[in-house]
Order: sequence, then C-alpha cells, then structure tokens
Amino acid sequence: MSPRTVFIEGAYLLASILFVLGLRSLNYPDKARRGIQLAMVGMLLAIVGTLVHHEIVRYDWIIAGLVIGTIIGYPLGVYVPMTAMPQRIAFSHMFGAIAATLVGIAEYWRLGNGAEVPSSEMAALGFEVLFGALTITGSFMAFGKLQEFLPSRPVTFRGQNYVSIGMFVVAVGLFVWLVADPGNPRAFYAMVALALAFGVSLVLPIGGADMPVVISLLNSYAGLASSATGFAIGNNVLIIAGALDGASGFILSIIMSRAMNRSFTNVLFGAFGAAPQAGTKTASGLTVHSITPEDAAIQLAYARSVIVVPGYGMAVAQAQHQVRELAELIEKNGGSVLYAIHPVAGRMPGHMNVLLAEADVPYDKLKEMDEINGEFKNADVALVIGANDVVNPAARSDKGSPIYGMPILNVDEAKQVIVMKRSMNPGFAGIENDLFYKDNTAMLFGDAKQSLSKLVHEIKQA
Amino acid sequence: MSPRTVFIEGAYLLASILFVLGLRSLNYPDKARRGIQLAMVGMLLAIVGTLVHHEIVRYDWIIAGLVIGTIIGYPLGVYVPMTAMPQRIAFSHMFGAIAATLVGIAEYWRLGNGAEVPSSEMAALGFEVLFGALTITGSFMAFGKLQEFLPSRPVTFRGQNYVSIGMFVVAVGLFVWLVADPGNPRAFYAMVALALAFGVSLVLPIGGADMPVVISLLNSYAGLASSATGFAIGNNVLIIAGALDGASGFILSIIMSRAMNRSFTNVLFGAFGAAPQAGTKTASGLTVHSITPEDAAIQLAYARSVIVVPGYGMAVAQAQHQVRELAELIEKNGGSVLYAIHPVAGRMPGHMNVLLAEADVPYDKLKEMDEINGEFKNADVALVIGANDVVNPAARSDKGSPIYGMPILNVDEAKQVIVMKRSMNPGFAGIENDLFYKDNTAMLFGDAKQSLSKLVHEIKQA
Amino acid sequence: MHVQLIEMYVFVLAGFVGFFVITRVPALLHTPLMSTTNAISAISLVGSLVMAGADHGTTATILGFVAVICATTNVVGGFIITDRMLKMFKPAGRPGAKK
Amino acid sequence: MHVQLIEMYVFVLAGFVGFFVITRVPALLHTPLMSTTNAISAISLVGSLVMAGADHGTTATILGFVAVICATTNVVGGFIITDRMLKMFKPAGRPGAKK
Ligand SMILES: NC(=O)c1ccc[n+]([C@@H]2O[C@H](COP(=O)([O-])OP(=O)(O)OC[C@H]3O[C@@H](n4cnc5c(N)ncnc54)[C@H](OP(=O)(O)O)[C@@H]3O)[C@@H](O)[C@H]2O)c1
Ligand SMILES: NC(=O)c1ccc[n+]([C@@H]2O[C@H](COP(=O)([O-])OP(=O)(O)OC[C@H]3O[C@@H](n4cnc5c(N)ncnc54)[C@H](OP(=O)(O)O)[C@@H]3O)[C@@H](O)[C@H]2O)c1
Repeated sequence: MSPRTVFIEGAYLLASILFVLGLRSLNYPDKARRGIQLAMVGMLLAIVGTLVHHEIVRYDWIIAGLVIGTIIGYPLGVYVPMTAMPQRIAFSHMFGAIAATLVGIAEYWRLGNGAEVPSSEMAALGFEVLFGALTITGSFMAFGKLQEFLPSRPVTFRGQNYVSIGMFVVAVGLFVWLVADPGNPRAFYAMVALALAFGVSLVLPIGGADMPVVISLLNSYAGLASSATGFAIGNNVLIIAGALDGASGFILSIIMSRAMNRSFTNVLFGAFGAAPQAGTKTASGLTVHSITPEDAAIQLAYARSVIVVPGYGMAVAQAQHQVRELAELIEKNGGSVLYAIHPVAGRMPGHMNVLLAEADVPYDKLKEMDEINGEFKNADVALVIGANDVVNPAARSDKGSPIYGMPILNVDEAKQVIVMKRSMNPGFAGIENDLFYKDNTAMLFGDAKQSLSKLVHEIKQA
Repeated sequence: MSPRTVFIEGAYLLASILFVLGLRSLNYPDKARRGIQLAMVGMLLAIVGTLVHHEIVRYDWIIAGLVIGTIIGYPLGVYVPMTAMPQRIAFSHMFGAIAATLVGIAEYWRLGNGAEVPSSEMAALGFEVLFGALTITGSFMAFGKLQEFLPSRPVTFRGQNYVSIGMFVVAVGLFVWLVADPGNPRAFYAMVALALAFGVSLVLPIGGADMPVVISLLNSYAGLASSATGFAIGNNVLIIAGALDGASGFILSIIMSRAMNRSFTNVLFGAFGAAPQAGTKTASGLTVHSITPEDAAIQLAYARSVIVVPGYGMAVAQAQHQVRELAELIEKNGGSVLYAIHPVAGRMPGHMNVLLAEADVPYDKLKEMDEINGEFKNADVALVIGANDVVNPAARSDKGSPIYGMPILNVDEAKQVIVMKRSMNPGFAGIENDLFYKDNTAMLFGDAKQSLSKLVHEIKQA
Repeated sequence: MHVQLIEMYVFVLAGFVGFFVITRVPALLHTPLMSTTNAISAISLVGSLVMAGADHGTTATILGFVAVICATTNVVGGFIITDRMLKMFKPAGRPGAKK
Repeated sequence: MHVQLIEMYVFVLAGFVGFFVITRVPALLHTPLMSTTNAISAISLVGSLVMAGADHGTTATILGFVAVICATTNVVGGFIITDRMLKMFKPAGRPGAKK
C-alpha cells in the first residue's frame, strides 16, 4: 500500500469517525457547536484526502468549482434568515442531489456509455441516479411551494396517482434491465428523465404546509443516493455519510408524522394524498371573549407563573424578539416564564426552538411537551402566540376530528389562557378550535408582533 | 458470486444484525428475553452458514466437537447457581479465549508454519494469539481466585511489576518482529508462551474482590481477540461480534471502576496494584446500638415505608428469598417496600438485581441509586442487609478515606436504620463505617438469612 | 465483488449508528440536525472532485465541475448556517448581552 | 489488502454501535449483559468449524476440534444461563406464582 493510499484512506476513516462524533454531540445542547466543528474538520479531511487521489491530473476545474461553490454557499449560510430555513434546506437538498446525479451520469458516460460498467456497479449507479434525480425535482418543487413561486396548494388532476405509479414502475423496469445489460445508454437516460418527472409528480399533489415531511424524506433519499455513489466508486466515507443522512431524514419524518398523527405508510410512500380534509365542526352558538391589550397587560404584570406557547403564527409575525422582551418584563416583576414547545409547532422540526434561541431565550427555558404538560395546572397565564392545532382539545376528546389522538399541550388547564392570533381562521389542519370558546380563554386579536409590542408598552407604563 | 457464497454471506450479515438487535433489546427489561432469542438465532445462522463453507470437507470432527461442547455447556447453563455467576463468567472467558487462540495457532501452522503468512495477516494473527493467550491464563487465575482454589488475596513478590512489564515488552517486540518476518515459528510460539505467562502475572497481584473488574477487562480482550480473528480470516461477523464484546467489557469495567472510585488508568492497565489499603480510622469511644430480632420486627411491622439496601452479605448468606418474604409481610401490613441498588453492591455489575429477580421481586421495585437517594429522608426504616461500603458516609465526608468521593446510598437520612451483618468486620474496602455508630442506627448481628427468618417468624406471630 | 459485500456491512452498521445517534437528538436541536445532515450529505463532493480533476474526457470534466460547485455550495452554506444557529443556543447561565 | 482496510471501517463502526447500545443498558441488566456478550463472543466458533472440517492436516484438525468444543460450550452455556436469568426478571404486574 503506497503512502498516498494510506494517507487517503486514513483521512476517509477519520472523516467518518468525526461525522459520527459530530452528530453524536448534537445529543447535548452545550456540546453541539464543538461537535459541528468536528464534522467540519471531517469534511475538510475528506476533501484534502481526495485532492491527492492518483486519478486527479488537473486542478484548474477543481479550484474553479470550489471557488464558485464557496461564493454561492457563503451568502446561503450567512444571510438567509432563520424564518426561511425550510426552503433553504429544500434548496440545498436539490444542490446535493444534482452533485450526486451528475457524478453518476459522468461515471456511466466515461465507462463507454455503460459498455464497460459491470452489473454490480450498475446496480449502485442506478440507485444513485434514481434517488438523485427524483430528489432534484422533488426538492425543487418543495422549494418552490415554500417560497411560494409555485402554487402551495395541492395541485391534483384526475388519474394523477396512476401517472405517478406508472412512471415509477417504468423507471424501476429500466433499472432492472440496465443491471442485466448495462451497455444501454438510451435506457439509462430515459430512466434519469423518468426519475426527474417522478420527483415532480410526487410533490405536486402535496400542500405547502406538508412540505417539512417531504423535505425530510428527500433528505433521506439524498442520503441513500450518496451511499449508492459510495458503493459505485468504492468509497466508504460516502457510504457512511449517506447512511447517517438517510437515517436522520427517515427518523425526522417519522417523528413529524407521528406528532401530526399521520400514518407511517402515508409518509413512507411520499406523503401521498392531499392535506387532511377539514372536518369542520362549526362551533355555532358559542361566544368568544376578546380582550384588549391593556387588560391582558394587567393580567400578565401580576402573574406569578406564565407559560408561553409559541406556534406557527409567531414565525409568520417574526415576533420572537418581542416575546423575549415581554418575558423579561414579567420576570422583572417577579413572575416566572417558561416556554412550552410542541414537537410539531411551526412548520419544521425544532422551528420554535431556533427562533427563540435567535432572540436570546436561554434553552433551559424551552420545555418539551412531556416535561411541561403537568405544569399548566399551576400556571396563572398560558400565553398562546400564534399556535392553534397544537393546543386544540379536539385531539383529546373529539373522535371524529382529523387530529384525534395527536398529543397536545394542555393549555386549557391554566387558570387563564390568552390567545394571540389575527382572526378566527383555522390553522394548518383546517379545523375549528374549541379552546377559543372556553370561559377561561381570552382572544387578543391582531398580528402577534404588534400585539406583543403593545403589551410590552402597557406593562412598561404600569 | 456463487449461490453458496450468497447464502453464507447473507447468513453472516443477518447474524451481525441480529446480534446488534439482541444487545439493543437489553436496553428494555421487558424486551430483553426476546432480544436474546434474536441473538441465538443469529448464532445459529452464523453456524449454519459456516457449515456449508467450501473449505469444509469432513464433518466427523465438527459433529463430535459440537456434541461434546453441548454436553459440557448444558450443565454450565442450567445448573450453575446465580451466586456463582462471577466465576462462571471467568471460566467461560477462558474457553472462548482458548478457541480463538487455537484457531490462530492452527492458521499460522497450516500456512507453512508462518512461511506463507502475509505481513498484514500476521498483524491480525499476532493480535489474536496475544489477546487470546493472555485472556486464557488471566481468566483461569480469576476463576481460581473466585472459586478459591487459588489464594484470593493479592500474591506479590519483589520486582513483580518489572517482571510483568518485561514480559509484556518482549512479547510486543516479538510481535513486531513477526509482522516484519512472519516465517519465524520460534518467535511465534515464544510469543504465545509469553502472553500466557503475562496473563498469570497480570492477575496474580490482584485481590479476589477486585476480580469483577478484571473479568470485564478480559471480556473486552476476548472480544478484541475475536475481532482480530475476523481480520485474519476475513470474516466480518467475527469482527462485529468482537467489537461489540470489546465495547461491552470496556464500558462495564469503566462503570465499575468509577462507582468504586478507582482511577480509569488503574483499570486500563490491568487494575494493577493491590486492593486499596485500609485507611483504618478506628471509631474508638463510640458505642454501637444493637437490637434484637423481636424489637426489629416490631419496628418493621408498623413501618409505612421501608427501603431495603442489599449488599454483598445478602449474596453470601443467599438470603434473597427471605428478603422477599419479609417484604411481602410488610406490604400485607400496609407498608411499602422498595429496594435501593447501588451500582457496585455485591461483587459483579447487576449482582443484587439478578439475585432479587431470582427471588421473584418485580424489577420495578429495584431502584437505581440516583432514583432512590432522595427517598431515604421519607423512609421510616432503611434495612441494610449485608451492605457496608456502599452505605459508608465516609465517602461523603472523610477526605482521607480511600473511598472518598464514591457516590453512596444516603441511608443515614432514614428515620431508623437497621443493619444486618455478622460482626463489626469491615467490607470489601477494609475500612470502618461510621454509620454503625449513629444514633438512629441499630445493628442486628448474625447471618442475614437467619436474622431475616427470625424477623419473618416474629412478624407472623404478631 | 467481495468488496461490495463488505461495503454492505459498512452501510448497515452506519445505518445503525445513525439510528442510535439521531433518535437521541432532543427536539430542541432538530433544525440544526437537519442543516448538519444537509452539510454532511455534501460528501458527494468527494466523487465530484475526482470527476472534475481526472482525465476522463471533457464531458466528465464539465459534469464533475458542475457537481463540485453544487456540493461545495452545500458544504460551505450548510456548515455556516448550522454554526450560526448553534451559536444562538445559550443556557440560562450566560444569556447574550444583546439589548 | 484493500479488503482489510474496509474491514477497519467495519470494526470502528461496530465499536460505535457497541458503545451506543451498551451505554444504555440499565444497571438492572448488567449481569445478563455480561453473560450475553460471553455467549456472543463464542462466535469464534465460526473460525473453529472451518479449521476442524477443512483439509489442512491433522494438527489443524485437532486444534480446530478442541476449539469447536470450547466455543460450543460457551454458546450453549452462555445462552441458556442468560435466558434463565432473564426469565426471572418480572415487572410488578405479574409476579411469579412461586411459593
Ligand atoms: N413543525 C413541523 O415539523 C410541522 C411540519 C408539518 C406540518 N406541521 C403542522 O403545523 C401545525 C403547527 O401547529 P401550530 O399550532 O404551530 O400552528 P397552526 O395550527 O398552523 O396555527 C397557526 C396560527 O397562527 C396564526 N397566525 C398566523 N400568522 C399570524 C400572525 N402574524 N400573528 C398572529 N397569529 C398568526 C393563525 O391564525 P390567524 O390566521 O387567525 O392569525 C393560525 O391559526 C400542526 O398542525 C402541525 O401538524 C408541523
Ligand atoms: N458490584 C461490583 O461490580 C463490584 C466489583 C468489584 C468490587 N466491588 C466492591 O464491593 C463492595 C460492595 O459493597 P457492599 O456494601 O455490597 O459489600 P461490602 O462492603 O463488601 O460489605 C459486605 C458486608 O456484608 C457482611 N456479610 C458478609 N456475609 C454475611 C452474612 N452471611 N450475613 C450477613 N452479613 C454478611 C459483611 O460483614 P460481616 O463480615 O460483619 O458479616 C460485610 O461488611 C464495594 O466496595 C465495591 O467497590 C463491587
């Protein structure tokens, strides 16, 4: 074994270890940053190891590519606001998938357009371009729907499922054929084209709000594409990194689907089908108590114990900084403030945590559902800021509700509930919320950011 | 790839997966048994897969070996009492290490007595026989000390450390030489002999009570020997199973040494050195309150909340069944009984749990230290059954004590402490225990089994 | 061939590692987790670099070049944004001095 | 040679898996854990079987034969005793009907 091989393989092995350690450190909030730095070092090692590879004869294109990539990547890292994380992630899945797919195509092409590809390698290459291509278009669609330059509502037409399944079956058929007889470029490129089309048709009928599950699933597919690349070119670090990604995306989509009360198969097979239909059980005859910012401010100023329940509305209003400001005021008055974070509050796993962390809320105050649910009954005020489905008591009691069975935050046990939203419109699941009609609930209508600013202003005055 | 290869490799891969799943299920008491059955299936698969190996030409020796092994193994599984687990485990490490070492020697021998062994394989083979041979004799010594046909006290002589280190250095030197030039049978067999001798000298100076740490460490070495075998013969299931064992032994010895307040390096380098020296701080002038079984029975009969603290003495007296009987009586009288299990109570990790489970105590009542330590202050009676070091308050307060800093069970916070032991003799660490002189402590002298029987008898009478 | 078989073990074991590690990431850090795996998945850069620098003809070079750009974008962007996010997570002890 | 390199990955990853799995075994089950790993480590049986059955000369066969005996002893004894132990662990719900 030449010293060069030893160096390369040592670098790859170390990179793999560092990736594992990096992810592992994400188990502990206080070690997470150090861990990501380990993963960065791993990536650097893998790159440096590759650069001395014996097949590499010229560096001009490589350097150009690295420079251009850095120029594009830097702003994507530094300037993208936290509220745009979902589309940001969809966007970069697309980039990752493009890289994997192009490498697959180039590999196929260079081996005599398939003529010199052995069957075993063809299987790996086939997986690579299949997963890669469908992730490219799937991620692009998800990105478009989240960024809203594509219609975010589910786009459906008659027989759509048959078209999708048909494309999938044909693509798999071509794949099998290619493994048996790799030297068939037409079949190969047709397979790539079909996979691209399949990615579009997979995401088209899914609503924008369902995109986070789709994105996680695509993350998992992108990981599998990387693993397949590793098998094709015989590189373990690719296999390992791909498997880690695959596991991560898969687990996150399961967590999300569970917390959203959607079936596992529903997610596995591409979160097919439309968003849950509204089981509109109108709460006619009930009255809503609305409250003025002044009155709400008085309640908050005298509360001993407040639990803040943020939801998607806080993200829309970008109100996280005002939330922290309000909390500090309450604490200055001698009250205690905790935050109850539902696992699928917002539109992305961990969405609320990132926003509140951005506003300098210490993470020990961000409590997970199981930890805080017992505390509501001792709370003077539960302050619901743009959350809706995650506090809907129908999940506990109404068997007919589409969210029945989903674990929710027990805000209704608090002595007083104050809900901030702009209207009586439903949230993501499209259903009525009985919480808003309860006696101990008061609605503070208006944009969350503005309402919070008013509250802060009022309390400061007092 | 021939169908046979596919079958063999498939069986090995599946076996590896089943081993992981089997160990994983040990994370959950209610799934553990199912998990072990998975591991068994994995083992069966690996054996069946191997039996169709193309190199195998005759089955007579194989069948004979399997039959004899089963005949020996069956009684070792069925009849060995739970109290003899430590020596039982030491004994089978020896067997495992013999198997690995003999395979290594046979492999070396068949390849022209080393002449045809490539350097890379020699490295693996060398590791295999080094770790294997030292584990054989080390485990045998540990077995002998625990079974007490060898002196269980530390056997030391002047310059012992130098002899041990010398042997180790020479063995490693031979190993390096062999990797450079494998065709050197004399060096090979000398290395095996040295490793055997090193195993003896490693364990000789260690006291019988320290053996559990030694056994875990040898478990880890045996695992590494298996992994090395896997490298030598190119078999992944060996590598994986070996790595799992290696990790397990390593982690358990760390847990033990931490809970015993011994340094990590102390363990890593073979738990060298003698057992901790007695820092005898005689508690002269203090008086001990002893109590009669009758009085103790009355206290227990009226106690609302009792915490049982078992220790090595319970294992010696084999009193676990009487403990359960007593607990049931107390519960019938309306009291509650919990068990506080210190991580190193007894002489083996999980020792107390196995004994109490054998006596049909449900495992939800066996509480780990961190879980129960806060409960002692609410307990009416803490019943210490043959435990000593794990309840010694010197660990909290006496900086000079050899066990200072070791986490202990806070029995002294209970309203009344009853301690059962035969005398004022110290426990494993050889030090005085101030607990026995406290005002709220009463000593119930005598063999634990007999004392418990008397207590049961008295309470039944009442 | 045999090599691909061993790589199967690597894949399976890495999957297990991923499973055991990821299931223990608290919900608090799920967003950084997503962006980290995003950055790590840009490991396909390794394959792209070889394509772009090897002597496999212009088509392969160009495809490799584009792949290098895409993958690098993810490496750089992904790690920066993750670090930016994690920097924001602070325990109660030392809240940011921001006004 | 290259194969041994990939096997290094297998070893490292299996070590990680072992670490992550074992650290989560509760103290309650540490003794069964010890006897399980004891049984699993008898996997060297796989190597022993080939030695005992292959045509590598009498010495190798005899050594292999002894190795098969030792390893089989561990497999059989180890799994039986572990199962015996785990059978004893019962939750409060259904305590054994033993007298
Ligand atoms: N977190 C994830 O990973 C994830 C992924 C996919 C889907 N989901 C789903 O998303 C939902 C999350 O529940 P959630 O309770 O956080 O949100 P939600 O149920 O979607 O409700 C958000 C509420 O915020 C209000 N709102 C919007 N903009 C606002 C503004 N500027 N100021 C004040 N209020 C505003 C809206 O009411 P108005 O219009 O009346 O203001 C709306 O009712 C769940 O159904 C979950 O299943 C989550
Ligand atoms: N668990 C492990 O993995 C492990 C491994 C290695 C070392 N250790 C060490 O072992 C010790 C365990 O602590 P421990 O508190 O369980 O035990 P201990 O400190 O060794 O004390 C045991 C006590 O039981 C009494 N005893 C012995 N036979 C008895 C009988 N038949 N009836 C009644 N009492 C009897 C003895 O006193 P009398 O002689 O007066 O009766 C002795 O003081 C710790 O120091 C730990 O570090 C544990």
